[in-house]
Amino acid sequence: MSESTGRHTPAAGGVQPLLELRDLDTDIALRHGTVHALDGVSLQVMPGETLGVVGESGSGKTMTALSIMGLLPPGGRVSGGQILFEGRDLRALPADEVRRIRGVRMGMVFQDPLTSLNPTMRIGAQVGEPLRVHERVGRAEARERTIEILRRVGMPRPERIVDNYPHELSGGMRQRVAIAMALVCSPRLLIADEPTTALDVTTQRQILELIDDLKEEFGMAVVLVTHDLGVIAGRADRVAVMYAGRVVETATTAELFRSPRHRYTQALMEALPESAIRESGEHARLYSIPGLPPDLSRPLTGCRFAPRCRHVTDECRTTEVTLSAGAHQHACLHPVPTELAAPVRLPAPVRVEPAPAVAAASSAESAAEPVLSVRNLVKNYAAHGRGLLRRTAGQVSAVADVSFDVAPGETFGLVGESGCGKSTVGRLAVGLEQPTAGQILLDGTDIAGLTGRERRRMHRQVQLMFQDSYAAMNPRMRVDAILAEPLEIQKVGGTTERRARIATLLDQVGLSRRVLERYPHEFSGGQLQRIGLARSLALQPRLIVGDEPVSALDVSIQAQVLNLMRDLQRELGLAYVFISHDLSVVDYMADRIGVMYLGKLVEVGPARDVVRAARHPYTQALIDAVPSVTPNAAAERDGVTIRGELPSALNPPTGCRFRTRCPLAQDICATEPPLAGDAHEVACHFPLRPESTAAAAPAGAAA
Amino acid sequence: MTTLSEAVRPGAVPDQPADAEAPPVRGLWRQGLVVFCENRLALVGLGLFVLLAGICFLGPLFYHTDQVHTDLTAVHLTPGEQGHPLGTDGVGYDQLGRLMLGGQTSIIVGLAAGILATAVGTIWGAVAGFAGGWVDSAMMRVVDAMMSIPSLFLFMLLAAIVTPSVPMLIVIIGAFAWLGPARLVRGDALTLRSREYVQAMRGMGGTGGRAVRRHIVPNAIGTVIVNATFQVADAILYVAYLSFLGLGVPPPAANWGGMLSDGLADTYSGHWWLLYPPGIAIILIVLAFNFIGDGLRDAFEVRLRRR
Amino acid sequence: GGGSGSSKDGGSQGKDTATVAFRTPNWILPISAPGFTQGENAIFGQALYRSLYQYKLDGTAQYNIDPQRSMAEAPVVSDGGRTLTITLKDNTWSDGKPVTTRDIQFWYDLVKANKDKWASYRAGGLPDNIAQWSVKDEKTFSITTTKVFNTAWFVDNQLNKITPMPQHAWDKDSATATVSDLASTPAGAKKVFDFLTAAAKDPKTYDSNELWKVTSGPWKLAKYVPNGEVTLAAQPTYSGTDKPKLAKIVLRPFTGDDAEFNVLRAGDIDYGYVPAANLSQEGYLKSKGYTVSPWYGWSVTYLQLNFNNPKTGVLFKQPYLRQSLQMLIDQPTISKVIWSGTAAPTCGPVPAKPGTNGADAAGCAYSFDPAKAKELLESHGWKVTPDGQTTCQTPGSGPNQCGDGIAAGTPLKLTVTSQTGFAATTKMFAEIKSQMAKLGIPLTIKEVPDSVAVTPACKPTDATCSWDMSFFGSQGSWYYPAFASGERLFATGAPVNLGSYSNPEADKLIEATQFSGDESALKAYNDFLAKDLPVLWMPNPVFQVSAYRSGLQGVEPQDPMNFMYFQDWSWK
Amino acid sequence: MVRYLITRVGQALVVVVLVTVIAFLILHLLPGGAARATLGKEATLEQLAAFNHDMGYDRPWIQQYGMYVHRLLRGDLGYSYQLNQSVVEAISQRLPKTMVLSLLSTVLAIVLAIPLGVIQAVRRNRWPDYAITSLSLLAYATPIFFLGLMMIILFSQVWPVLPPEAPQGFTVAEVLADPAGLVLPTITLAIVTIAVYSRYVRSAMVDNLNENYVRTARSKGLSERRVVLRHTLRNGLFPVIALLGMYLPALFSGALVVESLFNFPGMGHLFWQAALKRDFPILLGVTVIISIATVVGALVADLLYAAVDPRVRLQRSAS
Ligand SMILES: Nc1ncnc2c1ncn2[C@@H]1O[C@H](COP(=O)(O)OP(=O)(O)OP(=O)(O)O)[C@@H](O)[C@H]1O
Ligand SMILES: Nc1ncnc2c1ncn2[C@@H]1O[C@H](COP(=O)(O)OP(=O)(O)OP(=O)(O)O)[C@@H](O)[C@H]1O
Ligand SMILES: [Mg+2]
Ligand SMILES: [Mg+2]
Repeated sequence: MSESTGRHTPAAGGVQPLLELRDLDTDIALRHGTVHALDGVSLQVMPGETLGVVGESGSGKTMTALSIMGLLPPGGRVSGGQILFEGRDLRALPADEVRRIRGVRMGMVFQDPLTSLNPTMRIGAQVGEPLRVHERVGRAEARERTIEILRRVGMPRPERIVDNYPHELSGGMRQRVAIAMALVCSPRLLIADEPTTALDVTTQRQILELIDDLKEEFGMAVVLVTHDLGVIAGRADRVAVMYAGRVVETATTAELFRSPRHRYTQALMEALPESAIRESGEHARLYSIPGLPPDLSRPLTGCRFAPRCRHVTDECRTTEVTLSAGAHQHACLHPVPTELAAPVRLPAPVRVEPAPAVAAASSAESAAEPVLSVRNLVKNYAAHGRGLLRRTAGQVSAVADVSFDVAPGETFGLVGESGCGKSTVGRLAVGLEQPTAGQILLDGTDIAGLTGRERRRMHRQVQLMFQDSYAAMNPRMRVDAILAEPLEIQKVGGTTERRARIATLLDQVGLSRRVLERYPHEFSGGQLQRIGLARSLALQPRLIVGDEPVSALDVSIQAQVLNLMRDLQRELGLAYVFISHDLSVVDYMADRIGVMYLGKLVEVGPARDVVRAARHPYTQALIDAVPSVTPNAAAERDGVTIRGELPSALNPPTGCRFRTRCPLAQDICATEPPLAGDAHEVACHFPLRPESTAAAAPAGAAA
Repeated sequence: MTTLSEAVRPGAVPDQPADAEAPPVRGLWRQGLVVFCENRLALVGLGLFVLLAGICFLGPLFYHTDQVHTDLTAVHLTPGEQGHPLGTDGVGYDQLGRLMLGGQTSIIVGLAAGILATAVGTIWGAVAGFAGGWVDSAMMRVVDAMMSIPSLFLFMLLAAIVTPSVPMLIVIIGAFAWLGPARLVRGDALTLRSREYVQAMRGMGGTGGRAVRRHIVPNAIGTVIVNATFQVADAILYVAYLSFLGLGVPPPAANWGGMLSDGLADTYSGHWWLLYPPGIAIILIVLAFNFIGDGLRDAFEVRLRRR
Repeated sequence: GGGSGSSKDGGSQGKDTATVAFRTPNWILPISAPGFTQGENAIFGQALYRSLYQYKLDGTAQYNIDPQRSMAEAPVVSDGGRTLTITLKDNTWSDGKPVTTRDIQFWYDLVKANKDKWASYRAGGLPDNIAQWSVKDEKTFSITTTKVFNTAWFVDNQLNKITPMPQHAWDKDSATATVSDLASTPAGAKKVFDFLTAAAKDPKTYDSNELWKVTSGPWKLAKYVPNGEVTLAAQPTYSGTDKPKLAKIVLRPFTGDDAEFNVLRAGDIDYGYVPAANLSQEGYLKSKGYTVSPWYGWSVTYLQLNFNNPKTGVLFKQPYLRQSLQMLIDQPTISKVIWSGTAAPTCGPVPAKPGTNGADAAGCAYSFDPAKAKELLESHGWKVTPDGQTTCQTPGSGPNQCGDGIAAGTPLKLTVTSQTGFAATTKMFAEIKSQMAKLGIPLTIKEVPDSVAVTPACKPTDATCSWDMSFFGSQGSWYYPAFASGERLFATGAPVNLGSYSNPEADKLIEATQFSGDESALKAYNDFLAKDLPVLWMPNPVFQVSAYRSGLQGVEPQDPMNFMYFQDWSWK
Repeated sequence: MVRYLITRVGQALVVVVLVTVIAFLILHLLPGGAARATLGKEATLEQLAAFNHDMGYDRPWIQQYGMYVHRLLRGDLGYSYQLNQSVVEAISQRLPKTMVLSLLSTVLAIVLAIPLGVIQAVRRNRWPDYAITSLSLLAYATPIFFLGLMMIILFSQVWPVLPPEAPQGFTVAEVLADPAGLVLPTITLAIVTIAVYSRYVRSAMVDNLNENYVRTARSKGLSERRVVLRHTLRNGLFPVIALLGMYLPALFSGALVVESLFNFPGMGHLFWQAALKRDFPILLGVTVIISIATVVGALVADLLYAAVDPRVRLQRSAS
């Protein structure tokens, strides 16, 4: 969109930038010392432009946004530079003036829609508040305008919603409210800090599209902060890449993705699972950036990426590198040569290559006795009513009649929107909870019939790995105790043997022995995930159920963990059940994929088939919603779009549970479709494609 | 008395340190200590406590007084008279020596009763919280019932049943002050029970007993210790209230609360040294424990904070 | 109304009102019910319903009868002392009807038929000891007793209970019934009594119920709030000679000594008391225009010993041991220092004439003498270890031995159950404990709210018999009626003989005080018990230290038997 | 809602029943018994026996308990010999006084504690916070009887501006007609309460000020005042409502002391005197009434909480 339409090139003379940051420094004072969160950040945002800001966690994206808004956390202050908004330096203006600008001329949307709204104020009051405060409009008018703006952000029944409280809305609706609140005074600039990170892909797509539409409509500029390159690729005109408190590269989106110049940007892109698949068409190892970002509370010299860079020279460590001039700015002494930067081979949002033989092979393999076999699994939770007047009502159907097998050494991926029952399946599989009905067979034995001792032994076979390893480790135990715990519980070996086993484990996950006497809070997310993996491996299980094991990690770290998991699988012949909401990760990891919707398994099949030739409309919708690093791809998609909200699991729709949101739904869908098919099963009355070699079915997936 | 310990739950402290590279390797205890020391009031409290305890327990080694035999020829001597720095009381005991003796009782009763209450409450709350279901309901209804009777009432009745003596006071206060800790610990146990690390442990085949032993108790210990500090402060106050109500420890045992309430009668007699020193001593010691409790709360919270 | 109101009424001289710190009386019927015998009820009762005889102890009158206030002439004795003939003076009820023997007969009928519900009833006492009750005419009646009693005793300790009651208003069994002679039959008397008791158990109607409007006293009830303020107003139709001089007396209750004293200091009441610890405030109160005056009681104070305690009873049974314990109690010094001079040594069962015995214990059989106490113990085979534990070294019943039932090695170790809430008492026992410690007798002090309740008279086999010594004398252990005989305290099996003291010799002497006309019987009884120590004698505190506005006249002398005659009061 | 109410009321009933059992058991253990304490040392054994028989104290305690509950259900709390009043009468005479005192001091405490707590939270870890923390802990550490006495000495003796006792009127109207007399007792009782509440408000406010929604509010360009008062304070105050219900027993404990100090015979003083005199019917009656008040208070606070705070889900495990 950007380059091709020729709008708003940053250097375009005459047009004054709406927002310009010049050498912005932001410090956060801590108990001990100071974090230099931003160090000389310079950015420009032209009127009507979308600027994407990307970078790893801790790179200063949020601090940039908060500095602009003047909302730094306690202890934080802008210590140098200028924030020019419409030509005026916000730092030099009186506080009241800035406050007005913040309320009227700028708007901000925060990451977490769950906590960003005042829980005890009606939606109407919250959204209308800036009007009442800044424009001094009356109550009635404010209400009217609130309803209007809610309608514009696509809120269903806005007249009703204004009188609701935040907890009565779903995550997506809350985020719409947050956007409406930011837009109610028609600001010139909208800053969106990871507006969709907490949302499902399907909702994410809706919200991003909304922002795009509104931008057009209001003619405002947008600063879109995200760590997801895919999101940026689809939406931004220009991108700024941040690392360790600095902007290391800015360029138009197309330019950046076509030929990234900074070595960091390059590394980031290579770490994406998508690119691994793209490069080889095979499950190759991901490129992972070694090490961790620097500690910003220490004085740093030279290129901050130097310690982790493949192309580092001594010069990098000593020379302060500044952004180069021009339209494509970068701060790298050894940039990726333009000629070598082969244009990024854009992957198709949905793969259309022929299915390789592997799929068939793996399904043939599965003829062997499965490690885990789930048969007609049902789990209902007693439900409690919400709110004052809703009585206790029935049951939450978390898992409804799910069956699948996992062969030895296989990775079975489980995907689906939040709340569809993925975690519940995982917990049931490891015996943490009792199924309401159905069987779980481990190596052919039903775990329901086990006696106490057998049960304990059963726990050796299968281990759970958590999304948040920190939460899954007792903060008061040192790593040695944490790793020894499974051995103690299962009474494996004596003290010396245990110590030896722990040492082996650390080697396997690539951590040094020194970590043993540290506490969980002293580790980074990636390290913790390794420790969690080590703990899962301690008992030499045959199956590990990973419940979103990498969802909390940055791409670079994620790559490390994914590589590790794959290496271990090869070495130890492990089977994984890999739960994730991120299709591209599952696609990369899994041999076979199961797609869940509202407690039901709607589609199971070999990974490539499912991702490339989805048969269920829901699967297709999921795939379409995944943002891709192909710039502007989303806009051109015309695949299946899901409408509306996920129905409540309390009263799931009868028959096909997806029918309420399905574009293809017909009357017959009120009866339950069976899971049918051979290797690639689907539960749909109107499957998108017949089961066959996927290449034959390009429908709905225009490249 | 509803105590601060029950009423004020810790507020989260926001300034989380940066997500930095290699966090300084520091023991949990040391880190807690550092934070504790940063709380100036906590240090003041600790200093006060050490000072008062030192005076009470070590003082008599250097300052000898006869706290056994009365001397009716030397009653109500004003401070300074006949070598009594704080004068004498109504039966001729040296008031400074008496304060030291009374301080010993107050501190011992406070510590012992506070610890007893905390221990009983912790066990009760942990069992209820971990057992859950109707056991929990039944146990918590008992707590509710006892909490809805003003504690002073309970103490009064109990003190009327048994004859107050130092061990008895400890038991009485301990026997009824455990309700607060029981509630706290039960709440903690309930949340801890569903923590992911407990689930992880169960996923390895661990038992409920192990969960309590290795995970729930060690993690609830912070709450418990902080609460114990407030309990100690409250126990000292309770003794004072009981003395005021005429149910304190009889002579020659002395405690600050008793001395204070005895001193009340001397309000207008001009014998100010019988009223104000014990009053100030009691305020200081209770204040000290409250300050310490606040500091400990910060310390324990920081220890659990993620990076 | 409220506090500001009362402080306006009271606290101001020259007016016709006095505000008095006074616990709220809660019984109005002249026949007292168990549980309602507190002093405030007696004073309140006297103000509304005069008793037949009233007494004064200044020794001027025969049988201590107060000739002014009594409603009858002194009894005429005949029949060898068995018959007393009593003639009423001319008095009227507040409604103008005369007070006649019919009203006394009415009282007698009710008491006789309901004696077990009468607080003052003792088996063998009134009315059991009356053989014949005969009414001669409207003004004269005579009583013939079953035995010959010492007249002084009978007049002072039995006739004091008689209170004329308005038969013409009360002799009915419901509020709507008409007055008849219902009470003349036992069954009727029961009904009437129940009716009157029910009315008395409804204090909130005290100032409205028609029953209580007919009175014989100098005061009438103007306002009554249960557990609150009570206002007495002068009775205009009062027929006695001691006509009230003030128009109103406001009785104000307080929640405690401290509260009372704060208000007294603030000058909001006309008559109050100074709590023991605040006696040094006399000067301040005087400067605020108050007179501070101790109110001596016709009382003795003692420490009860439990002779029936299975362990220590044997010790108390040894006279030498009681003597040595008594010698450790420094009554004069305690009285002077701890009670600030508001107590005086008790030497025997008969109180010294109020206010006369100084702070010395000159008349006491055993004065404070720790050395002699020690010698006494040692000479009876005890090994005395000062500040340690004294034990019996030579058991046996010989003269130089510990005594019967005391084994070798028996420690001399005692516990006293005392009262909480009295600073002076606490100090007193601290002193006694200190003295005992010097002789190696560890004394444990247990303070309880109600020592009488937890130290009942008991048999050695009772579980409750584990107490050693009991003290309930912070305000005096025992207040006598006008005749200070000991039949209720020290006679074998007497009701208030909590320690089960029993001595045939003492019993004989006590009986003599009751039944012989011998003037010296009382002295003989006193002398014997003063020496034999049925209890340990303790400093006897004053009833209270009163503080009243100096302008308030007629408060003195304060009646040792704890009556208050508000009618004598007036403003200067 | 209805279900929730039923469960909560059911729990409340269980609690009240438990209270009566506990109180009964404790009283059963009281040595000395009521008879002697009531009738005095002169009472004869027959009189004691008659009294015990009248009051039913000679029966097995289970039976006594049964009788008590039976009468309780008819609203009959028994009769106090000590006072010559029925317990219901005695309590209804004193309850208004205690209620006036508690209510006034609670209102005062809340009115002062909220701003104090807010100031502390907003100026967290700076001198106003330290100062208020120290002062409120100082207030908390001072035994209330000492505090009350100091008040009297200061304001009615050294500097005699206020009366040393509470109003002596008998009805609520009479009591309220003498506001000067109410000042000292109300303040004394309030001071400790302020300490507890302000600490509580502070911690609730600190929690809330760190919530994301506060940042959102600021991003709307609202003034700091509006952010604190309109957004944070409301949410910070909800837990205080819950505290109010729970704080009732403590308030009564404090009232006990204040009442006797300021010559204001209310429920607390009634209980104290009854405890000293073994007045069982009063002891039981007061305990039952206060526990009912507490249970009802907690229930009302819960419902109120649920009503004002839209977040509260009623199924939140009740206890
Ligand atoms: N409240 C705070 N106190 C101290 N340091 C902070 C605070 N918030 C952020 N930081 C530090 O400031 C730096 C920049 O953080 P920032 O939140 O801007 O990163 P980010 O790019 O938004 O990361 P994420 O993707 O995790 O949101 C980091 O080093 C971070 O640790
Ligand atoms: N313990 C429980 N009690 C009641 N309902 C539950 C419980 N655990 C899960 N549920 C419900 O079951 C359904 C499935 O939850 P589950 O956690 O398995 O979903 P998920 O797919 O893992 O979602 P997410 O991606 O958010 O982790 C949800 O509706 C959830 O509310
Ligand atoms: Mg961020
Ligand atoms: Mg999940």
